[in-house]
Amino acid sequence: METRSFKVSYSPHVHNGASVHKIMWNVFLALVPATAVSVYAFGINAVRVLFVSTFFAIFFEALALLMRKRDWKQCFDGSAALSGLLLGLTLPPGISTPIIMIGSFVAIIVAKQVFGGIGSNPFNPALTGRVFLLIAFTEPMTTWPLPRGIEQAKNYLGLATTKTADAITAATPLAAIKEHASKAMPNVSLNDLFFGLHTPGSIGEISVLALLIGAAWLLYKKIITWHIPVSTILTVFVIATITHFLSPAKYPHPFFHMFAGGLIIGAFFMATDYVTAPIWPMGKLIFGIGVGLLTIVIRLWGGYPEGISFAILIMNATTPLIDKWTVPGPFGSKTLRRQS
Amino acid sequence: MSGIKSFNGGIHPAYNKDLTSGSETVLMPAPERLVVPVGQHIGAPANPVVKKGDIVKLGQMIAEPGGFVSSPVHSPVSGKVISVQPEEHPMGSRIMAITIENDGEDTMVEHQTISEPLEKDPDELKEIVKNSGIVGMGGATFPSHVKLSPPADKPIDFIILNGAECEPYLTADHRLMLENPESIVSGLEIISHITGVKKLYIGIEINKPDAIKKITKALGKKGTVVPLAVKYPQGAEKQLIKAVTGREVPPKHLPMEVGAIVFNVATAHAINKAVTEGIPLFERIVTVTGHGVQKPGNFLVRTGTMVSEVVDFSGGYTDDAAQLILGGPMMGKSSATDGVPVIKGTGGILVLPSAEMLTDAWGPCIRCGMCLRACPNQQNPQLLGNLIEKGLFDKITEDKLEEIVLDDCFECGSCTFVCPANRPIVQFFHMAKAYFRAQKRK
Amino acid sequence: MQYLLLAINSVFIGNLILSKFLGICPFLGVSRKVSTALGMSMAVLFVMTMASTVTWVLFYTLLEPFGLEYLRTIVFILVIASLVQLTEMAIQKISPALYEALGIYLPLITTNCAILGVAIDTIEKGYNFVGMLVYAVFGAIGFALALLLFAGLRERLETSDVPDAFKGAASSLIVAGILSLAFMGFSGLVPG
Amino acid sequence: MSEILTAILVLTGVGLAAGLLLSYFSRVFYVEEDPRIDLVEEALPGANCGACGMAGCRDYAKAVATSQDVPGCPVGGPETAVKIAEIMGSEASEVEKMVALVKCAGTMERTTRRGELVGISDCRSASLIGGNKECRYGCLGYGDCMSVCPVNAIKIYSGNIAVVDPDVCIGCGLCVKACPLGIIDMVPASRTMHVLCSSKDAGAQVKKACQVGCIGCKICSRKDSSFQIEDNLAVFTGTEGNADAPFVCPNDVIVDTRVYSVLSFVESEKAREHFTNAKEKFKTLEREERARIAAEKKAALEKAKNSEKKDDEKIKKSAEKQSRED
Repeated sequence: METRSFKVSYSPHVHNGASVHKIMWNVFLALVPATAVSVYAFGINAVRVLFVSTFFAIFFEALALLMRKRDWKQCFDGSAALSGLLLGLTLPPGISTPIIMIGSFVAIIVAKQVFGGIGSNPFNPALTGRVFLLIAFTEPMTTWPLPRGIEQAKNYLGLATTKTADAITAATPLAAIKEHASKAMPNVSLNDLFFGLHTPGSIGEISVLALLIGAAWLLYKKIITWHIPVSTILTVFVIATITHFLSPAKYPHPFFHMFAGGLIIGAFFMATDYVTAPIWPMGKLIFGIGVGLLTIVIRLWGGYPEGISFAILIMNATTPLIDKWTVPGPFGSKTLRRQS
Repeated sequence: MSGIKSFNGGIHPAYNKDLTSGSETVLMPAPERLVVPVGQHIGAPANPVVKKGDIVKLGQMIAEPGGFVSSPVHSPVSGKVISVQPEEHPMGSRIMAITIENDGEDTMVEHQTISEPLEKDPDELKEIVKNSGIVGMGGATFPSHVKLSPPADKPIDFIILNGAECEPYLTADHRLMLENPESIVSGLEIISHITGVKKLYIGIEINKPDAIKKITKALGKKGTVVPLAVKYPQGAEKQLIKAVTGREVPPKHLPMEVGAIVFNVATAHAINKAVTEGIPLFERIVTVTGHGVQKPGNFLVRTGTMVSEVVDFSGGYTDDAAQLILGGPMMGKSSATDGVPVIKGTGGILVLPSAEMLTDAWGPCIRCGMCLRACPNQQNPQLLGNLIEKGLFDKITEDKLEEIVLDDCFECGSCTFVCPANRPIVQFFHMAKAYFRAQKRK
Repeated sequence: MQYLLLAINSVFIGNLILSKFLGICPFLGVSRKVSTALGMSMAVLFVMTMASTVTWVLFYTLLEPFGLEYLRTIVFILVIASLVQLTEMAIQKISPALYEALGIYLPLITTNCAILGVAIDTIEKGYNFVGMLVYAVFGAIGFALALLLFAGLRERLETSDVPDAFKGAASSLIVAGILSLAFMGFSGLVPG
Repeated sequence: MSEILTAILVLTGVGLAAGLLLSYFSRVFYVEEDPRIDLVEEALPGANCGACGMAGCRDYAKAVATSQDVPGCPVGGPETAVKIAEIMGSEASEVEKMVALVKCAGTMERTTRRGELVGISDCRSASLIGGNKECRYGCLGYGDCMSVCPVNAIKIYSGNIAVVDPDVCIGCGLCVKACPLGIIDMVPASRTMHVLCSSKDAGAQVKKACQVGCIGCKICSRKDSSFQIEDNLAVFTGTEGNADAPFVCPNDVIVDTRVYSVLSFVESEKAREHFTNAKEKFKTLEREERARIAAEKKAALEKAKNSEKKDDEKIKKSAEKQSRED
């Protein structure tokens, strides 16, 4: 009975077919509704910004992989494209192209490839890029052209709009409330904020509804778990309610804080980035509460109108410690405790 | 899933049980030549008691146990011993084995049958189980007489029979439960008589409703059948105890710590055959399955039959058969050649075509946490996998994670199954276990 | 209320390491493991409070009456060095266990510029006794926060496959850079 | 004038007070400590920079004194290392320089495969599932030793076998621990003959698995007594070794490093051809030698027979003893 030789490999010999590639492009898909609304609201400008940031993210990733003598086709595994798109979505529509290229460079090379590519970066690449741009190019990063429908408006939320070379710009709702709470507070319309029509701001953050649709898709596909977004938004809501209750004139309505600015895009798409968020559920809750707390503190008393990107970066720094100290007991540790 | 008990963690692989769950168990006649290894169980390998040229009878002991935690080996056929030398073993190494030429008569060695086992004294029954070479048939092959004698200070409340068979593709236990439920129940009664434990359970996954019906009918009032959720690794000892009794076996301890003893249904059947009919363990049901074989099916095979002969008997390979796995796809070992014998622990022969083989390209970990949710032990395959991959073994000992790698992880494969980066985490653990054991020896 | 603002300021906004860039050499040297970072931060907290108190008292009783404010740097260094040596001997004698966990960092602290920085800054800003205490304690807590975060991040970098060009100090410094970039979010949080 | 005076007074006052306080307390708080710690601490640069990862030079000295394995002091460099070694007395006697040797020459062509490994990237896991060669002692070629060698003296060459470069090897022994099969040994650098095989299988099994395996036939031990045979495996224990030994070995397992380097003997076909025809030449030479001895013996027998029978017994006995010595 002549014997036959076979291939040998390690158990297990079956796999459920999940792949990093699928996950990344799924999240990319979840961002499509928000992208569509922003292209509708800001027109060709939005397309330019998003295209440039995504293209150069992939380009720099391919460059880095080539320099590390690795298979450069890996740059299409979706993680670079996702970082690029996320970076683009957090930029103002009127930003100039070279600044976006620098943003993509910082996001992909400095924040990710320096530490060894996917899986090894301690900080969220898209946010590192955005914060870098915010601090390096503060002025262009804080001019907010008005979206379609009110582009010629003389004033927004009771504040005068300024006319620049290519568009009329105004303060974002957050900035307006921060500086001139009394004047701007009365004419804030919550459903404008919710549907994202007629609200200036970063490209991707304006329409909360579109973001929520994308987030529902991620939760349904079990790509992200509820722990981080829910704890972040809940913390912001609770503190906003308390401060609003204490002095309604100075501090806006809690729903305003939930719909305005980048909280939704931050909580669902940035903070839940696998690589930079804690892995255990308990850790995710602490991480979420931390992000929420820092966001609202910076928004209410900080120097910048929007605190979500700083909050997530700082909590990214705490992730290794959270991971170290929130490990749940293994199977059967309850019996040990009961016996001892 | 109300009422359906289970544990947390675990995965849902494609079960592919329909390939063989319908086919009747076919008795495979013993081939001309059988290679019976002495190491077919956990513990010290048995020492051969026969020499080249001896004539042996069917069921005669050809190797005696090599210690308390060991088990004798019996001749699966009557015939002449051709050689006693190291042979290729399914676990991949070369182990002492006795090759016997079959004379075709199957003349049984003289043996005593017991019609009323429950009247016999328990220790005498335990002695029979020990001398009949009964080991755990679920794949762990732990000598059963050791399990039947728990230390006095550990009170035992439950006996649980494991009919979960959560490993994909395999249907050996399922067919056994359909074809002789009475023998399984009487084996359970013998076990309960030996250990004096009255609370008896049989856990069966609900994807085998016919088996549940048959066993419940056979069991009657003597015990309760517990329907279990269809989830891998439901059949693992700790997970089965958690599902049936809600108790959790603590890390680094044995099930008796929480007062439970688990036996595979096939082991109970083997105990019943050994006690009532005096037949030692030298044959078992093997599922030959996978898209790499022409006609999948279940076969009653004598230990020592070559895998190549079993597959040939079942109808041979398809032309693109690429990988041979002994056992199920999750925990089974893939073998380089089919020139290895079937032993007491071989539950299945799975042949995968090259199309279904996994690619070996794996990337860095993206900390998605899927493996943490899948791990039935609620361990941390992510952190440990990374540390082992980078060779940071001293960091593992420093953070006192060494025991987890050595004792708790039973390599069920759930983490590797769900990992999107396709990382071979079980291979890392296996490597680390070898490394730490080598350290301990030095 | 004013002390609360000072406390928040010295932990987050005016963080000794990330905004004032004091005490960088222990920040890079001892942050290889979180356990050593923890020991170091405890030692710094202990020494900084003690050193600031002694130097503050010394300054207002000895140097100012004689108009010798310009001598403060030398005197402060002298006092801090001998104080640290004293405490190291005391701890080693009283409890070897505490010495094992805490004491071994004391020689490293004598040359630590964060301690001297805080001592001189309290005089510069003219805090009263309570202000000095708050500034010292919360400055040390800010130091500990930054050190622990950085130690966690560096331990994490051990398991990522950093390209050879960036192994070791290079990637750690980039992490420190991004960390202080993140801490800039606090700027303007509290006046002064 | 009085200002400077007061400044000096205050400064010396504070300095004095601090000095007195310190000396007093240093006696009160004196704690017994291993004297070597102070010695090592003096040898260190004393910059307390923490670059070695310890919390300062004292802590580093303590670690060295309790002989924990600590990295060298980067600032101190080699001289500090030498000084510390003297204090710790580790640089004891001048030790014979040892180098590592991979005892296997079974390259891809010379061995029979055993199934095909998929998804394996290191030796340890390959060895755990039976390896990719019929011979269980054969080098797996995944380079666990290569990745652990600090001076990369070991490389995996085209034949998928690890080979050590004796000149680069510093004899640290890390590769011996890293190899899961344990087929790397430390051998004296001066030794010029090696048996390139570690298989303890019986001859028949080795023949099936490898063309250059040692089958324990003991011919080499007859040629040179410093070849010891233990469970079917020859091990060379001398230093020089009889130059003809490699030729008598039926499977060419023995290498004489005075003629061929281990690398060329394992890897290059040219070296192997050179060796085979050198062996042919030796074989023909030996055959003639044996023929000559046989002829001489026959002649001696002829002469002895025609003188008395009794002498024949004596001569025959002396003839046998003589042939045994050759």
